Order: sequence, then structure tokens, then C-alpha cells
Amino acid sequence: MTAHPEASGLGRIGVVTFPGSLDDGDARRAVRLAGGEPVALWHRDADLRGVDAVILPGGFSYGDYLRCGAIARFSPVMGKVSEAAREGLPVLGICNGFQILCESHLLPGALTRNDHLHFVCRDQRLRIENAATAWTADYVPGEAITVPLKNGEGGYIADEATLDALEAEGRVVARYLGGNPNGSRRDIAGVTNEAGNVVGLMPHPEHAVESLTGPTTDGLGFFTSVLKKLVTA
Amino acid sequence: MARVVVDVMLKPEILDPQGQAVQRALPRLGYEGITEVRQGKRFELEVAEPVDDAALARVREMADALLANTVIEDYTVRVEEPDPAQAAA
Amino acid sequence: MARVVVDVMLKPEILDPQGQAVQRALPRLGYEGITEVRQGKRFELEVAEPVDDAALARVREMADALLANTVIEDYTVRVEEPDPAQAAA
Amino acid sequence: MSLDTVKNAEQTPEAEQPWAELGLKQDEYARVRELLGRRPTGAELAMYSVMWSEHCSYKSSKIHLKQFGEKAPHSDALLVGIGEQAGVVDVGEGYAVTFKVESHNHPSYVEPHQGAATGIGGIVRDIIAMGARPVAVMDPLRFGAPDHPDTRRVLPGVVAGIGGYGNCLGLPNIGGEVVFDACYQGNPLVNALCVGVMKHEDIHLAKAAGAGNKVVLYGARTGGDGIGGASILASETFESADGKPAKRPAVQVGDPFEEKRLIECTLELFGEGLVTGIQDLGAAGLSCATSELASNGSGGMRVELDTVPLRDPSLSPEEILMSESQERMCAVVEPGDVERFLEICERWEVTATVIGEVTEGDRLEIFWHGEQIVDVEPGTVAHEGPVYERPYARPEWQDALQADDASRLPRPAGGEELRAAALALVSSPNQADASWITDQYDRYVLGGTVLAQPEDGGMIRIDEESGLGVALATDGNGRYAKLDPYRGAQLALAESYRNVATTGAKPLAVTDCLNFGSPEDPAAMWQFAEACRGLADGCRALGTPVTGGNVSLYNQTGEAAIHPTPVVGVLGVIDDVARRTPMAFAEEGHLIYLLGETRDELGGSAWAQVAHGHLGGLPPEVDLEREKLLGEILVSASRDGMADAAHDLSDGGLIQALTESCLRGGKGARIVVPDGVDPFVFLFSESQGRALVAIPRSEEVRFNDMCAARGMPAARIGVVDGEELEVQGQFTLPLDELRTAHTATLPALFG
Ligand SMILES: Nc1ncnc2c1ncn2[C@@H]1O[C@H](COP(=O)(O)OP(=O)(O)O)[C@@H](O)[C@H]1O
Ligand SMILES: [Mg+2]
Repeated sequence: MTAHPEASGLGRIGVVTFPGSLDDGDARRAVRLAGGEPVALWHRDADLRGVDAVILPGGFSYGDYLRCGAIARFSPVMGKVSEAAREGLPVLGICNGFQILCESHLLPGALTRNDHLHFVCRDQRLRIENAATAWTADYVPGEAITVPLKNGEGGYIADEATLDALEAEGRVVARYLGGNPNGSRRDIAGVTNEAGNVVGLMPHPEHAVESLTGPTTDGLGFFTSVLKKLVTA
Repeated sequence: MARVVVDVMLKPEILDPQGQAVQRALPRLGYEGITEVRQGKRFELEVAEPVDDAALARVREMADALLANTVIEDYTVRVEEPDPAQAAA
Repeated sequence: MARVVVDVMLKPEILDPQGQAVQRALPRLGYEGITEVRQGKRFELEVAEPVDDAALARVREMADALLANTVIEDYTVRVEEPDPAQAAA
Repeated sequence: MSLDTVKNAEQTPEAEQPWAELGLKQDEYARVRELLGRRPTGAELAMYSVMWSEHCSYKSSKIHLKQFGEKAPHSDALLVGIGEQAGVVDVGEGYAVTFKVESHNHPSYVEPHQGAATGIGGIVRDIIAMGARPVAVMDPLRFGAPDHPDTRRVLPGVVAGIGGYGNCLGLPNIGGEVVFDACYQGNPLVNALCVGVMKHEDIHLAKAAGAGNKVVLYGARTGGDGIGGASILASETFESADGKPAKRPAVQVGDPFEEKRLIECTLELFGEGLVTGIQDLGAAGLSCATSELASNGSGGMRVELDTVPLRDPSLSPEEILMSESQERMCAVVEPGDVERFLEICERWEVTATVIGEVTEGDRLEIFWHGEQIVDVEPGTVAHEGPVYERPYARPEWQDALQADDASRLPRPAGGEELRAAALALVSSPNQADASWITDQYDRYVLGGTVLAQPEDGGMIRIDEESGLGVALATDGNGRYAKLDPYRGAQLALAESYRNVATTGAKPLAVTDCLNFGSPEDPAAMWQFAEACRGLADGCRALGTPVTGGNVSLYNQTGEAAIHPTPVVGVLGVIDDVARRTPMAFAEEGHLIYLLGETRDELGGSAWAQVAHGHLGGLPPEVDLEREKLLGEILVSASRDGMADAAHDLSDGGLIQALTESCLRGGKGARIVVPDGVDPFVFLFSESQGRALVAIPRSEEVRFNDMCAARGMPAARIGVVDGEELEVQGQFTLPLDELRTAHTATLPALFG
């Protein structure tokens, strides 16, 4: 990547705000608490302002009226994010961000209506399956964590061949423990692309970064992982 | 076996935020000339017995009671001829 | 002015929890004999210009890019004849 | 189609007008004519009729609500008192907080999902209109019998509506209530509370000052929503082109995505200082916004109604004035700021249109295609509606109801029966775990939620540096209020106050939603009058002023009115949210103290309802001095780090509170019934002014000294321990069994 005039060093993480994004502030706070510098990106930006990684936050972009993430995918900033992701820029999509990544075909599969048809908000146990991605290196493989989960359309779905390939290539990043909350195939809570720089995750690590406001601080690892990777890169 | 299709749409005078969101998105994707979009639901019901008038009347009842919220939605019921492509699949 | 209808349904091999929920509810309401229910979306697009082949092709593009997620959904596009009752209102 | 202009009205004084269909009484119509010195135009009639409705004018309730101001205790914290869209409270460090609860009862019965959704939307706009950023919502709910088929229609729809709208706006839901009672069968109560935060200097008021300033309408386009009434005008006096009245929806559909953009856009407008006056559009739409903005300001206002962007081009001017389309706001903007204002709206993809300006005079003038259709003194529309002194009388059944004391009911005796009664109570729909509902609400969004359901109060961190925060609770017990509306209102206040104090926050101010039957029924009117008197007296005693609220009357089907249901919200402040006290028994070995006194008080209790389907006698006594003292003890215990957990006692009594604290922490408790106390009364009485606290052994002496010094009865009743809730000598309930009983009820009914 070419140097950007605004770049102040390592650890600048862009957080995109789409109309209807809700957890953008929380994602920025999480980056800050992890020691990074959050950079607010706007959906109409045609430039990533030289950030070292991008987070697509949770929320209801464009009201999620058509399909979650279907409209946000076409925003100018997503054109840039897709390009950069293909060149290796670390990208984390949380919840709505995961849906946007699937809609953009940066990740395989899709997210569908929860099998019980209700929005669900609860503290969810997860097992980190792949601790080698840009966003999970600070975890140990198999580590169990608890972070909030909140969604109406969180059921991960892909055809059997894709699911088998994901398993075989170790691209399932996290799996639900203690009961599948939404009907996700094979209890999948998050997946990564082949290169391991793009991660989509249904639960919300950015809501588990302070003991006062989250169930745990287990979510911090996602943000510290990418920051460390940037330092050592 | 026959298929009955129930289309459920918001009544014309009711605000349709979903349709609006799609309509607003289209020009941004380079599609002009769509003056309105309304988004509704489509139900495909597979009926075990032959669909005679009585059966259709019952589907209408179901639509009224369950598939549509008649306070804000209208529905239409029709028998769909089996699509040969589908049938083959 | 013409209306184009786009129907979007989950692919047959994809589980449809909404359709299933409807199907499960029907016998409880006293409706038997529906062997399967699938729930999808119906879009009604009002098109400003006459709908020729080129226009239909464009709607197909919109459906492919936006209205349906072809990873999990199929769609069909068709022109709908204006409903005389609607037109009068 | 002829337009009813001011000129036309002057020339046709005798024209028939559908005032009765619009809900005006004969003398009210006569009063409008007198105010104008002529007959009103159709548009004026539309405005007066909506603005003089019960809903907008508070014509039956006004004389009783006055007490909230007259009896208000002095409070240094009150920055904006009753009368604005919402009160504003100083919480320190330069921050101000505004909060209000409102009802959306009837619409939620007609269309539960949309009715409840638009209830959230409306209260959130009230809060933005004060200049605040909304930070949380709460939803006190009441439904008919849990097993009634219509409850299966209403409840899931209401919950999905509240969740769908609130979740999409990104506002954490931090608490509420779920109550079932057959009296709410045809009249469910859907109340919604929103709380917002701002800096003192950001307080905005609804007024239009400065001649030449522009009036900007922004947000959703105007459709025919909620103007069933106005179409009478359209059809009877002004036929539409083809002679048929157009169809107008009675149901408003909410668009939370539009509202989310409206919030962000409005906050950015405030941030750049572009807003001189602002008003949300709720009930009565533009009629309300224009007349209130104009009458609260110094000048007049001129509006070109044909500039209003429409969703439905067939709307008549009368309908546009009455439309209740959601997600709209009206701002007064200095001419030099208009361009920037519109730019920011464009950035958020919010439609914004200049529809008029503030004028020199004192008239509200509205034009349609160049012709004048409204020429009124705005104050007569907005504030000089009729005021009624409705007759009220204590119903004659009240004595018999109070005489039907709960002490005659057979009580469980012995461990086995007490155990069964405990399980029946904690699994009854009103006492059962509400997670089936509350798990459909996002409580994490915005990252400031320190406490949320099922805690006693919700708590939000306001300042990340200092830890300053606020806590809120809402409570109301219609059963108590039915037995004695005066005391019932005070009991609602006391419980809400106690819930806030339990979290460690100091209660500061009150909002209320008064849900009652028909004001035309003297019995319901008496209940209303008594509840107002009780609440005003109670607020004076506790030093917490009422800052605003809402009245919902006519909650009645035929002769059958709901229980009088005053819902009271209390707001408190805490210097550092890290000091909050949660409800969970989390540490083995901590000592369990019961604060307060337990008497034989089971009138209106949950036990009487669950075990006997009984409602009679008198509700528990209220001692507001004791509530205040208890509050001080709880706040001190939090501030000085003495208490590890606290949970207030309310409906269901001690057994309910123990169950909740044990299950929340996943720890059992061993409880000893104090000597000389009847175990049944100990476990099931609903005496007020009580709370449980869990104290580390190292703090016991200090805690006891504090209680003794302040005269607060405190009894050590047990210890946190094991995997069971054991009442020694009576019964033992394994936590698993207790949890199953407590959590299975709502999923079984609605899952
Ligand atoms: N409709 C609701 N929405 C959000 N929270 C709710 C709702 N109903 C109940 N709760 C929460 O569940 C918990 C238990 O409610 P309740 O027993 O009424 O509390 P209390 O007796 O302390 O007033 C509280 O935290 C309350 O805020
Ligand atoms: Mg409580």
C-alpha cells in the first residue's frame, strides 16, 4: 500500500459508518481500549484515509429492509474496502458487517433469519477455532470466550460443499457453544477468507471490552490481535 | 399436488419503508426510471388434494387469518400451474 | 407506466424457517392438507417507460445485483398487466 | 373541488361543518367561532378539533395535573420543569438529562407491532426535540390474561415492534415491566420511556422567535396516516375529484431507519448551532407543531402548506395539517443557516423543506396555493383548549372491595405447602422470568449500559472519564391502585424510587404515565383524581418533582375499565457507575440482610392473585419517610463499598426477591426465619420499604452501625451458600428446580 498523508504510524483502524450503523462508536472504543487509533470512515468516502485495517460494525445499515447488508455493499467505501481486502488489508465484519462481507462476496455463504424467527440478545459462549487469522492471533485455538450476541438474521448458511471446504481449510473462526442460538449451519459463528485477513463474526466482541459494560472482557483479543499483527508486519 | 400462491402486499395507502429503501438504492446503483417499489411477501403453499373452489376458499381463510395482517395488508390467492422446470428438478 | 413483478424465493435446498413456522401454525388453526409452505418476497416495480426487452433485461440485472442474493435465492421477473380496479382508484 | 379559504368562511357564515364528527362538542365549536369572530375554515376546524382533543389538550386531566407543579418540592436539579415536551434534570459535571414516559395503548391493540413501534418512535422524538441524544429506552407493558388467545396476538406483536424499532435505532432497552391481568384484555397498556443526555447549554425549547427565521420541515414525507377523522372533512365538505373520499390509513407504520437518520441529522444540526427552535411531530402533526412553535415564541408564523413534501399527492390541506405521519421534525432556522441546515440533511439523506417563516405579527397564517386557509391566534389552538371539571365520585363498590380482606384467605401451613406456594408464585406469569421478552431487546448497543433487565433499575454511563451515570426504573401496580388509587400511586412511586436507590443511584426526579378508564365515568375520574393527589403528595414527601409525563384515558371496553394504572418512572444519578450495586448473590459466604419491617400485608399481593385469584382488602401501607431512609442507606452502602448485592422487595415479597438474586448469581442461600415471625408472612408479605442486601463479613460491623445510627431496622436472615435456596426448618429448593419453574412459563405461553 502507498503511504497516506494522514498516516501517523501503525495501528490506525478505520471504522465505517453507514446510515443505520449502530455499533460504530463501540467498535472505535474497542480499538482505543486495545491501544489503537480509531479512524471514522463514512460510507460515501472513496478513500480509506490510509488506515491499516477496517472494521465494518454492527447495526441495521439502510434499515436492513431488503436483506441485511444488501444495500450497504454498494456504498463507495465498500468498493475501496473490497479492493484493499483482496490485497490483504485486515477487515473485520461484525454482525451487520459480516452480512455486508457475505453480500460483497468477500466471504462465502449468507446469513439468514434466525430459525426461531426472533431477534435474540444474549451472552454467548464461543470457541475460537482458528487462532491464526489477523483478528484472532491473541487467542489460543480452542479457547472458550463469552461475548454478547444480538441479531435477527444470524443463521450462517452455505451449501454443503462450501461448508466442507471451510472446515477442511480451517476457515471456521468461531463456533457457538452451549446451544446454537440461531440455526447456524455447523454452529458457525464466524468465518475467514482464504488469506485469513478478512473475518466475519456474528457475535459482538466490541461489547465485551470492559467489565463494567460487558459480560466479560473476552472480546478485546480481536482488536489486540490485529494491532499486534500491524506492529510486527 | 398443486401449488397455491398467496401474494401479500401492504395496502397502497400504508407506508412501505422496505420498498422505499430499495427504490432509493436503485439510482445509486445506476438504475433509473423506477418510479415506485413496493415490497411484500409471497407464500407458496403445496396442497395435498386437488385445488377445487372449496380448497381455494380455505386458502383464502388461511390468508385472512394468518398469512396477511388485514389491518395493513391486502392479499391475492391464485393457483399456480406447475412449472415444468421445477417439477423436473 | 407499467408494473414489473420480481418474485424472490429461497432456493429449494435452503431451509426456510419462516415458511416452516407458517406450516406448523396451520394445523393448529384447523387447516390440514398443506404439505409445504415457503415464504419469499415479492417486489412490485413501477417502471416509467414502456417495458420492452431491454427494460426487462435491466430489471433482471437489478434482481441479480440487489433484490435477490443469488447465493441462497432464486428470482423470476415478469410484467404484470395493470389491474383495472387499481387503475381506477 | 372548492377550497375553504378564510375569505370563503367570512362569506358563508352559515355553511354546515362536521364539527361533531371531528369530536368537538357543540359548545367547543361555538367557542371556536367566538375566538375567530367567524366560522372556522375547514383547515382551522381540523386544527382546533385535533388540538382540543383529550389526547392533545388534557382537557379532563389538566385541573388534577396542576398539583404536580403546585405541590412540587423544591429541587435544585430541575432545569426545565413540567410543561415542556420533557423535563430536564441537572445531573452534574455540566450534564443534563431529559426523560419521559408516554403511552401508545390503543394503537398497540389495533396493530400491535406497528402501534408499539411507533410508540417508541414518538417518545424518542420528544427527547431529541429537547436537544438531547437519546441513550436508552424502557417499556412498561400490560396485557390481558396470559392464556387468552388475543394475548398471543398482542404480546408477540408488541414485543417485536418495540424490539424492531428500538434495536434498529440503536437504543439499549434497559428495563420495563410485564404484567398480565384480565382487566387489560381489550385495552393493553404499551408505555414507552426514553432518556436522553445533553450539556446544559444544549437545551432546546419549542419556540419560534425572530421574524424572518425560516420554518423547516424535515424527515419523512407526509402521508395520510392517522387521519381517519380528517377524511370526514375531505369527504363531506370537500369532495375529492371523483366524489369518493380517498382511503386513509388508520394505522401508522413506523420507519426506524428514517428515525435513525433523523436523530443523527438533528444532533449534527444542534452541534453546529443551526437550530433556533424545534418541535417533533407527533399527535396532531403539523397542526400541533406550527401552533405550538408559534404560540411559544414571540412572533407569528406563515406557512405555505403546498410546499410540504407528500407521500400521497391526493391529500387535502386539512389532511396535511392533521396527518400523523411518523419520523418528522419541524425546526426554526435563521435565514443565514438554512443552506448549511439543508446540506446536513442531505448528508443524512433526510428530506428537508422550508415551509414558512416566523413573522412580525402574532397570527398563525397558513396558505394553500396562494390562498389563505388559516388565520388564527396560535395560542388559542395550542393552549386555550377547553378545560373540564369532570364530576367524580368514589364508586360505591370501593367499600365492599376494601372490606374483602385477604386475611380471610386460607394460607399454606408447613414446609411442604410453603414450598409449593413458593414454586407456584415464582412461576406465575407475572412473577416469572421475562427473558423471553427482554432477550428480544438489544441492551448492549452504545456501550454505556451498566445495568439492564433483570436488575432493579437500568443504569447508563454518561461520562466515560468520570463514570457519572444515571439509573431509571418504572413501576406501577394496578391491583394496589384499584384497592386504593391514592395509595396505589404512592406505592408505584415508592417502588420505582426504591428500585433506583437499590442500584446505588440517588433518586432525583419523576415522570409518569397515567393509564385510566373513561373520564366521563365518575368512578374512573375519581380514581384518576385520587392517583394524581397521591402522586403529587408522594413526590413532595420524597423531594422528587414530576418533570413530565402523559395521560391515557378511555382505556375501557364498554363498562369495563382497566385497573387504574399509574406508571411511575424515577431517575437517579450516581457519581461513579463503578460503584453500582447489582442484584446477584455472587459470593459464597456473604451475609444476607433484610432491611425494613415485615407486617402481615397481603391485600392485593401476588400470592393472593396466584393462590386464590383474589383482589380485595387494602394494599400495603406506604411510609415515604422510611422509603427515603432506605434509599439513603442503599446509596451509602454502595458509595462506601459495604454491599456486594442489593435487591428490593416488591410484589411477591421476600421469596420472590431471594429467588431472583440466587438465580442471577447462580448461588444458593440459607435463610433463617426470625424468631416470632410467621414463616408465611415472612416469605410472602408485600410490606414496603424493604430490601435485601448481601454484605461481605468484613463489612458487617460497619453496615450494622450505619443502620443502627440511622434507625433502619436490619436483620441478618441468612448467608449466600450452596446450590439450593433453603428456608431452614421449612423447605429446600434446588436452584435447578427453581430456575426451571421461574424461566419456563413465558416460553411455554408464547414460544
Ligand atoms: N417489558 C420489559 N422490557 C424491559 N425490561 C423488562 C420488561 N419487563 C420487565 N423487565 C425487567 O425485568 C426485571 C424484573 O421486573 P420486575 O419484577 O417488574 O422488577 P421490579 O419488581 O424490581 O420492579 C426488571 O429489570 C425489569 O426492568
Ligand atoms: Mg425491584
